[in-house]
Amino acid sequence: MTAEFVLTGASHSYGAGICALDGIDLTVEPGEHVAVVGANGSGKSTLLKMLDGLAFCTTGTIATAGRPLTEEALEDPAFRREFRSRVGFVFQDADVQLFCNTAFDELAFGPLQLGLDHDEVRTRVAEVAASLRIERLLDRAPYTLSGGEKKRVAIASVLTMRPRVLLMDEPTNALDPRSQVWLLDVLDEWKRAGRTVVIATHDLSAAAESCERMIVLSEEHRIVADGPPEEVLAQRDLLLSVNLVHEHAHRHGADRHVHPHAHEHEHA
Amino acid sequence: MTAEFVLTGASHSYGAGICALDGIDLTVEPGEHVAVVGANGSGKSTLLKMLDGLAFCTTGTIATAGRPLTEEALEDPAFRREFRSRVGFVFQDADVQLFCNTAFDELAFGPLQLGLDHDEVRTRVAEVAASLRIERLLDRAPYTLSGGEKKRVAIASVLTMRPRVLLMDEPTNALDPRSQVWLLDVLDEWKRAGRTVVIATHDLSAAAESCERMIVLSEEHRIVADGPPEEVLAQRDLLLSVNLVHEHAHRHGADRHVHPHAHEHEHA
Amino acid sequence: MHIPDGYLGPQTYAVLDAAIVPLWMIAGARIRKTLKARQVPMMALAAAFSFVIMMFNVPVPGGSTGHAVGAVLIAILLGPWAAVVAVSIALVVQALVFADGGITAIGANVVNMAVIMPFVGFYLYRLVAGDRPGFGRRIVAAGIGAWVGIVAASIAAGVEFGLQPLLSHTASGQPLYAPYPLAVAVPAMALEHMLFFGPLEAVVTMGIVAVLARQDSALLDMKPAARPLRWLWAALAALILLTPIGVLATGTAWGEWSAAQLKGALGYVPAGLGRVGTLWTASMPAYMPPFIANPLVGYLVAAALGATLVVGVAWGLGKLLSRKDGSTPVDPPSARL
Amino acid sequence: MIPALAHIGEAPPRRRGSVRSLARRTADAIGHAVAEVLENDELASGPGLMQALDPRFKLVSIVAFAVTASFVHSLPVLIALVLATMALAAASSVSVTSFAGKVWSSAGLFALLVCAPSATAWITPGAVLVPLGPASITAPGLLIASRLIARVIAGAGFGLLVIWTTRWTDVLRALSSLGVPDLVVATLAMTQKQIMSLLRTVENMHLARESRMLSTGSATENRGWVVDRMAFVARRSMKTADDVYDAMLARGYSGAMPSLIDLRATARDWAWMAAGVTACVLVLGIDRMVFPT
Ligand SMILES: Nc1ncnc2c1ncn2[C@@H]1O[C@H](COP(=O)(O)OP(=O)(O)OP(=O)(O)O)[C@@H](O)[C@H]1O
Ligand SMILES: Nc1ncnc2c1ncn2[C@@H]1O[C@H](COP(=O)(O)OP(=O)(O)OP(=O)(O)O)[C@@H](O)[C@H]1O
Ligand SMILES: [Mg+2]
Ligand SMILES: [Mg+2]
Repeated sequence: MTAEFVLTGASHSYGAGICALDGIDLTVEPGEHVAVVGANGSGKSTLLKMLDGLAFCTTGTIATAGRPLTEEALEDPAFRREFRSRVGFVFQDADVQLFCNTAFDELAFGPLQLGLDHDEVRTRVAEVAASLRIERLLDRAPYTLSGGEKKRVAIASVLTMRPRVLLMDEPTNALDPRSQVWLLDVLDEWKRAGRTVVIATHDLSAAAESCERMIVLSEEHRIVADGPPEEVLAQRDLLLSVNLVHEHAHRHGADRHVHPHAHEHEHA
Repeated sequence: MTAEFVLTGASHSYGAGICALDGIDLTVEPGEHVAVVGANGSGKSTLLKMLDGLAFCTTGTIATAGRPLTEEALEDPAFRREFRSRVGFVFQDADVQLFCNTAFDELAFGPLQLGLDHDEVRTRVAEVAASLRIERLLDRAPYTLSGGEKKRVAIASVLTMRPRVLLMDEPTNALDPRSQVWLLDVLDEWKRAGRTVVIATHDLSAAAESCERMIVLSEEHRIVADGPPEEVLAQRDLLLSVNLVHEHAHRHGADRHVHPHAHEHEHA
Repeated sequence: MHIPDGYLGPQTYAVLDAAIVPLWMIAGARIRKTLKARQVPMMALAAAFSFVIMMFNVPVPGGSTGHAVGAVLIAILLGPWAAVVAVSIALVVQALVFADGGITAIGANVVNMAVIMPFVGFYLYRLVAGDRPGFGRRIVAAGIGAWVGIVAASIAAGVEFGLQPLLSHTASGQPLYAPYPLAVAVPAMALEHMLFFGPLEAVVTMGIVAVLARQDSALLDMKPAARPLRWLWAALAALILLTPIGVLATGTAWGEWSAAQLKGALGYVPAGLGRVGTLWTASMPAYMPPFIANPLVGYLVAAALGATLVVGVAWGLGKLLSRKDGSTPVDPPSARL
Repeated sequence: MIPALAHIGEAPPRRRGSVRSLARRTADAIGHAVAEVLENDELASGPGLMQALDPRFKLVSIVAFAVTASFVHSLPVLIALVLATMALAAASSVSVTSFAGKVWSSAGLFALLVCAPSATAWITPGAVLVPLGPASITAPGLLIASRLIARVIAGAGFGLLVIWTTRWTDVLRALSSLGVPDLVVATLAMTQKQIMSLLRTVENMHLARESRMLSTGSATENRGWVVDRMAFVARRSMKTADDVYDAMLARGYSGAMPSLIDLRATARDWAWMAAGVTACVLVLGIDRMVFPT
């Protein structure tokens, strides 16, 4: 089976010498669930954009399912169709991802592009809307929704395409706790179904729970760790050196669950 | 001492009968740290906007430091000056909050408004930038920053004004774990210094740690619980009924730390 | 300057409505080439921008506020053909969503604000800015382009109005549509825009260009000079030349009009919609005294301007065309759009 | 200037000498405008004669009405057209007073101002009806002015009615099934979305500034700020357009914008059509036969 994604020495700069990724070597196998973590600005979003064929290598190469993933390759309609229906992408910023006039159109956009017939589209939209509890928002324009409602619509709009590979950039951001749990449940389901997931996140404990592999990006935009989450998160010095966690973390904070049971209620 | 904010029967609708807050009665005392939690779309952001005098009551009243907080009241230059320099607001969406051409201008905007002399402004900006590790971003345009970098600039732009009251809408969103811990540390410091904080968040455990009072908004946009976080979070049925948490929460999810030590490594 | 339904007779609007179809097709083909696949979001954005720019209220001295159209600015940033499409879309959306501007008058509005204004403004900008890199000159050029652009558009609207009494009247000579002759309509429109909206447009355009020059000068790279169509300029010249002919045709002794008459006629400025009242009371005295007192002067200014415009544009056009395509400093069109 | 937004800058009722900040006013007005569009959607999805019609038929009627009105010369027929728009409004659960108010404030008042001089002896000499010295209103003048005003408000009224009773998404669907190219419809669709999100951006920018502004700012300051902000919006928009395009690509956008068009003309629509054609013929017939000019 060919790898889902193969990156060799992939780098990306946003003009003017702003480097966002530097010499990334990475292979993602089909069915893998990979978490990408790193300090703000380390290049997680850029990496996902490259995997989705929205940003391209300044140097290095990237291939998907055995084919190079370049701007030219995507001009081939057959490849483009195959790639876009196989890979779905949830943007970090839901606002830019929502470009239709109503939430319903948003959810229907992908399936319509896939050329599904209208009844099928309607069924899919209804199904996904129900599972994300956004039925009553379907007639609303995305710009009148609250932050979390927008995020839910953005996630739903990708789920209606049923992609085999899912790239998600901080999907739990802005979601309420209940929806966060729902999303982690969905990830579990996908793992069983053999779908591939690459997720960029700051929630280290959720990442550890839902993924079997964790990649750490340094502030110099390189991969500095790659392995099972327990192993990666155990390298406390490394995490400190890339400014991902804080020395106080034991007292409280988002990474306090790296050692979740080492202290008893000292923060209560 | 007069209360910082007093809301009586405050409601807000976004035209067309989209109700966002319904009959809120709430008093915030100076020095209190209050967490506002609720499902997506329950009205947290709207509440904070009303406290900051950016949205106004459709019905009901709202007062700050003993004075009514209305559109007309804010037309009085003296009151406006006092209010705007006393109260700072971090928006949920950093993108919309940033309106200057560079991050530096963004941080300097508030202090310049305060009429501080230029050296003082520069000192403040440098100080805050250092504590948020955004020095090397100061020359960049806000819209070219990564999601978390934007959020940091947004927070920094409010901190440079040193407001006595801070309204923060999901401030830890998009921040990396280290910055999240840093923010919680800052909140602790403020508590000691007697500053007032109202924070809308989905991170129940962080809210429980940093605030001594928690308010729950229902999906019908009303306050359904108000009290110390431990007590509020113990009312599991209530939280379930407002769709804030999920029945699976014990297995994993964002509110799993409500009972942080009840299970041993089952998610590892 | 949005002309509603009812002011223009069928002969006028039918011609203009028909004229915009080929114009749109040409514009569409041009931007398809330069913008490729990005055209949908980019054009939508430019249209939205031109729409929103009309909503920024700029305080003007005298206690009133006004707003700009932005067509020349868009032409400077994206090229004139893109401006044609973007402003046209903004106008169509305004007509269909906000009932602003008539259905039958779409052609007239598009010709005035989405064709004449960006083309006149853009080529004047290029002419004045020259190829030299100095931004100071570019800013001045943008201001001149914007001012002349909007004034040219207003003159066109004035001509359209002024032709109505000639084209449609009852047996007894009563006008059926817009009632004022060219001699009133054209100077009225032109004056209002020369003195009030023109300067505003220029200030806004210059302001934005100045900010961009300081912060993001790449956006100001000269756009490829889409070769303008000769007939377009011929048509424009004809429109402007029609003005004095119209005066002769109506044969009114218009030098005898009172200031009050002209003042009434000046109400012909749909752009000042809903604001007309305050405008007169607040800003009129500050702006108009020397001109308003003597409409003859006003008209002469308009006519002189029109003539200068035609000559200037023709000269600029000649200059541009005589230059070989490749020698114009352009960035690859696809580089940014 | 957009009638729906005509209060921008004018601002909601403003006390004399009040110093509401420009930012506040603009933010309000824009928020108000957005709310108005939203309310429109609510009205358009409600019950009523016009609401129930197929949007394609409505689009055709709006053109037919405007063209017919433009050929009518006699005042009585034009007044009948105005009354007809009011009757249609009443049949479409639109409050006739708010409808008339809107039509007058957006088009009528302006037409009145424009036409006023032509009703007087300055412009149109003739039999004096109301002697006011040089501003005397003459009979032919009054006729000329009334004719124009009636035609303008009839056209604006019908247009407004169709807009009020049709959702924007339905307008787009209608355009697309009437054969307007996909690309154009897609661009129109996105323009409306971009307008709304730009408005939101502008509104939020104003709010964000408001929340950190200690004073309302001088006119000069505000002017500088507004111009600066327009440049900022221009630059940021370019980036947003790129991001949005990426988002479209990511979901398989390939140049076409298929949509779930489900427009089915019913007997009611055809009846409307037949009635409309008859009405147009009648109107023009009466205009030319009964009231020759
Ligand atoms: N600009 C707007 N126009 C119309 N409705 C709005 C607007 N903003 C918010 N709403 C609606 O008001 C309600 C409350 O929104 P608000 O943003 O206050 O929720 P929230 O509690 O902050 O949600 P989240 O957790 O998703 O940020 C929601 O139902 C939302 O859809
Ligand atoms: N459009 C852009 N133009 C210029 N520089 C950019 C742009 N987008 C991102 N960058 C820069 O590239 C680097 C990587 O950004 P990226 O968005 O990939 O970070 P990230 O890891 O996703 O961060 P975050 O956790 O904050 O979302 C950052 O230094 C950022 O400032
Ligand atoms: Mg990111
Ligand atoms: Mg919110």
